[in-house]
Amino acid sequence: MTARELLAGGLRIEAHKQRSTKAPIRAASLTERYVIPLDQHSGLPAVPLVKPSDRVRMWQPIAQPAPGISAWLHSPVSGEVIAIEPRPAPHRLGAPTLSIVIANDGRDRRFENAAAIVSFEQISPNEACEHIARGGIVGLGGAAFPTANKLESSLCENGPQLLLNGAECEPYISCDEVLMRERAEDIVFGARALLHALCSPNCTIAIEDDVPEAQAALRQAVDKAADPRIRIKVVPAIYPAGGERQLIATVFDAEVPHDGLPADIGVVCQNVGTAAAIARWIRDGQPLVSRIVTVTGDGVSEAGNWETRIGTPFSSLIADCGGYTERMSRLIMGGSMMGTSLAHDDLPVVKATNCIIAASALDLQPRGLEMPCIRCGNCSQVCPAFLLPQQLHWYLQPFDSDQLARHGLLDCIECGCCDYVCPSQIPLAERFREAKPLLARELDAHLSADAARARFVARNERLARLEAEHRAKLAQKRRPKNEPTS
Amino acid sequence: MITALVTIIILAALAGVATVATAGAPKEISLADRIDALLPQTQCRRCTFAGCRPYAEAIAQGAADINQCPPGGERTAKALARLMGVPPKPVGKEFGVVPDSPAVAFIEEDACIGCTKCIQACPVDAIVGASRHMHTVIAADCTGCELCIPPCPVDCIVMRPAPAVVR
Amino acid sequence: MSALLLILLSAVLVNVMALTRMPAWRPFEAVTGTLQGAQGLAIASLLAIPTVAAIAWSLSTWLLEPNALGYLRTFVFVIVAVAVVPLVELVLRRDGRLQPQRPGFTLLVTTNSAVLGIALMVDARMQNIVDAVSFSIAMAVALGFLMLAFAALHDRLQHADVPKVFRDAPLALVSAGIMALAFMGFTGLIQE
Amino acid sequence: MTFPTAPAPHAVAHDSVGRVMRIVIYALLPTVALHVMFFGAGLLVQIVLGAATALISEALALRLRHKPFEPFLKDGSAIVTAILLALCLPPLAPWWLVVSGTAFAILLAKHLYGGLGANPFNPAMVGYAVLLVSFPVQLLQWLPPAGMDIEQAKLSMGETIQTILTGSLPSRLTWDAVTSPTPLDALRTNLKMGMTMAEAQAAPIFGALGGRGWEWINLATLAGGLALLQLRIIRWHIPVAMLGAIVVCASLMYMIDPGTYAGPIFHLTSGASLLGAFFIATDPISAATSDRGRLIYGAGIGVLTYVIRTWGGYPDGVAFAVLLMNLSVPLIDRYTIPRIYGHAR
Repeated sequence: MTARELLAGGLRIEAHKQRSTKAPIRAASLTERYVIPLDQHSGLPAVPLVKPSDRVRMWQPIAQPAPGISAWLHSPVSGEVIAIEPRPAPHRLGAPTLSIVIANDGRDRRFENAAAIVSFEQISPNEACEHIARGGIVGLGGAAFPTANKLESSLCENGPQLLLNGAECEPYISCDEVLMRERAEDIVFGARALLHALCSPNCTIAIEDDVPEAQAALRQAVDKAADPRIRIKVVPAIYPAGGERQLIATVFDAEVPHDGLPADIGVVCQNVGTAAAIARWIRDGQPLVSRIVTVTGDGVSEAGNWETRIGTPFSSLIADCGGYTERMSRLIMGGSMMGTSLAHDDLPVVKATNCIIAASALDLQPRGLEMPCIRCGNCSQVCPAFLLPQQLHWYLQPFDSDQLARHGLLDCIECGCCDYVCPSQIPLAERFREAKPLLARELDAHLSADAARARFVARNERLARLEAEHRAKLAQKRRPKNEPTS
Repeated sequence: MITALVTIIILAALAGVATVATAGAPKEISLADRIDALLPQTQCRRCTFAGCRPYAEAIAQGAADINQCPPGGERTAKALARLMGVPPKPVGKEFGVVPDSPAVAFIEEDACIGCTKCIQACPVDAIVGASRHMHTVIAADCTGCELCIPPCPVDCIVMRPAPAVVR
Repeated sequence: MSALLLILLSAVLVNVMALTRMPAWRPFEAVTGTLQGAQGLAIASLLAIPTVAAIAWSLSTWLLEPNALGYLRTFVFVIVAVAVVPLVELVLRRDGRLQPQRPGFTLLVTTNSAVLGIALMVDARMQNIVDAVSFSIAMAVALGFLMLAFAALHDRLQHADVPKVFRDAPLALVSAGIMALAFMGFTGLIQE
Repeated sequence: MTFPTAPAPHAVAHDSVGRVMRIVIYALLPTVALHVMFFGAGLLVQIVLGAATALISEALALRLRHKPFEPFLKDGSAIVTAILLALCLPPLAPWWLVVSGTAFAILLAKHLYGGLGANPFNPAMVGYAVLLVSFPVQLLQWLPPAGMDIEQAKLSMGETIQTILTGSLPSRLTWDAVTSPTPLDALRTNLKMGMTMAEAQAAPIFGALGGRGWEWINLATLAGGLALLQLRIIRWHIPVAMLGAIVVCASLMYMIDPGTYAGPIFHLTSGASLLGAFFIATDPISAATSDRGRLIYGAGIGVLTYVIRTWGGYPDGVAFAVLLMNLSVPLIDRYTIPRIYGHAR
């Protein structure tokens, strides 16, 4: 481990992954209805291609990307579109968002997509990007950023270095670990497709040092592919080592500029799950209609990883896990550090659903009473962005935008490490999450005030000039009348 | 005695020279400038002055109070109080209500008759359009001053929430 | 000598207090209440105090004393200060960041008894020009540092949950008291 | 079925201000124990008086400021202040010293500034400095260490309490017979009388490292401090910087003139060097907050401590040095903001 890695901030926290990784990946049972939110990826919502009462087949495109950043959506089952209406969605914290609702006919009749299966070496990199877009592929690490958009924005002259993120640092989540164990070949296939699409010289697969089985499986797959461009890099299992910017710092010893993208330093980062999904699309013609979801926590009888079709209700997955235990207290989508807490389970699995934690009081002990900050600095020791959360917290009350900007509030990645170690039990991440838009708005208000002042001054000057010209003209018009008399 | 007088006169002359020599130096940033920098530049005239700059000059001269700016709200009033060294106070009700969230003007284009009255009213040139052609508000440039609303003969201008900050 | 140092340090403290914290000075808060303002003032003092002290010492030693005009000392020093301060301002204005931001800056530096007080002390205590200059530079550095430290402390306390009646001036006086206490540690530091 | 919701992160480590303060108190126990061994039970009485005063003052301040009692009385920070102050006072100091000092520390240095977490000055050191400046005579009346074949008047527990509460010794004893200067004080006095360093350190109160008894107490403090480091209650920057600065200053002067200046080991093991480095300067509330800032802050305390000790009018300078650097903390913090990820180096 280099000194750099040691200094990178972050936490070693209990991973809670053993329970869900005991069993292999199982297929989640099918249900009657699938709800596909149109805005389940970053960017703009997709535009539906179907209307209610249309018959759809499995893997058929049902929505196309809006112009700009957006993604295709496909039907996970065959059946009938019964509604296109707002439905509660987990990525909107349970608020309704426009969704396509499909009734499953249980027959899984496939949509014949002749163009689906291609040999990626035969097509140009640009065509490969477009092809990946048509598979509805989005980042499966949690942010669900459309992969094709990311690839397009990352293209550079010599091709960016590809980084496949298998560092699943958040507690409880194990979907990538089991994926690497069981489907390492898919990942390597996807990696080669991505290398081709990006004209990339090499690919680094980052994997944490606490998952030996996954490492072994991945090594075997890489050796089998015998592709010299692909290498494996073991990174320390530190939360949040799997954050995109943190992983790049660990692997390449380079930092992404605070106002830039990884592409600015010639790196493009993709989740291993995304690579596997690309493999399934290119090799098997299966678009992104299912993903592996970890269901775990003390609140379910049996934990595990489930190959789940997008749109499956949480409640159905919970039933597959044997239902809730009586200790069940809270439902979380994502990990325990950055996941979102949900009020009920009548929500569909979306492309970003990597984990469902049915948590009992044992998993999540209630926070203690909040005390004043004692400036102990534990938070600044663990902050992966090298911020001083204790100072940011000090300058939040009352809100001091100058100091907050100086101390880099907008660089906070909301990972929650500071919360985790705070002896005063201050909900720092939440405070920062709330304050960031305020600060951004205020900085923006300064800029627009300056612009408004400039336009106001310009307008006044123009009006004054017009007035002066008008007067001059009037004076000229009068002069002929006056001249004879003088 | 005479030496003393001469000394003083020489010194006084030196001081005078120094003062005169430095008189041509650039002026300090004026108080009005500093006040103006704190104002939101909405140019809405709710403070009863013809824009933010005139209001700033009025405060600098003591002709206006610090609590006359509804768009700036409590924050601006506080900042002004701090700058002027007076106790802070809430924005006066007579100057209007402090808005909860920023708003921009929007022209309902079906109704617009292209009279250009709103263009003339806009203090920051945020409305574009030609005579007898439909007008449009540039949302990014609109300060939400509402000065364009009264002149409109067909009442086609409404205030809408400002678009979110894109970063 | 130790007594002198104590006097000097307490003089510095009293000066800083009077300058930055008394309610009467609230209109000047833009100058001293923020660190940026304090920076300008600290640098102004750093330039003005040694200059004034050196000129004052020279005038006193070589002009006033030989002519038995010691009684004019204070008066002459005031004039020197009045003459030097605009020059200092001129130098400061070259750098936009340090530009004095409020009217009254000139007045503030001129009437700042630190300038005059240090000049008088230098004149009374120092035997040669090197001593005089180095002593006044040390005093100016201490004064400048204290101004900065107090401005930063003031900024920090803005965010503390200070009981209402103690906000600003009363608390500043308490801080000044504690600082005077800390400076007592230097008692006897220089023995003659 | 609905579940309660909460913002992320959903699980945090179990820690509290109370736990941190409790560990600090435990880490002080070896120091207190050895102190009692060498100087009698006076310290225990002082701690009890101080802790009671601290809690009463804290409660009073909380009441006046309309804050809840329970969390702040239980957090232990007032007790830590009281123990640190009591450790600085002579074991037989009259009760009103510790009571007024602690009350001053809690009410003025802590609660006027906004209570826990907001005080820019270390409360214990404010209390101590006030006492030292106001009552220098009483604060220099230390006792000789026990069990070191130095003549010593034994006081029973009852007599100790009586002395502290009444301010006068049992009639069989006089102050001159009971008290003895601290090693730092003795060294200063001896040197002033024109003795060389060797002569000055020949007195029976000087031991192998520093003062007799004191060297053991300081080693216990070191052990407690190392335990705090190990438990990550404090970090290395301030102690290392402060002790490093003392060692550098002391070595430098010792090399220049070993006849006039005491060596680095003596400086480390005498006075409040170690207590200051591990327990006082590391008070995070009044210390600088970034790593670089803490190095500057610690080094500043070290240098000032040495300067005041060696050339100043008071035998030890830790309290003054800490207060002087406390004043500089906001400024240090301002200029030592670490580089943020993704910003230019």
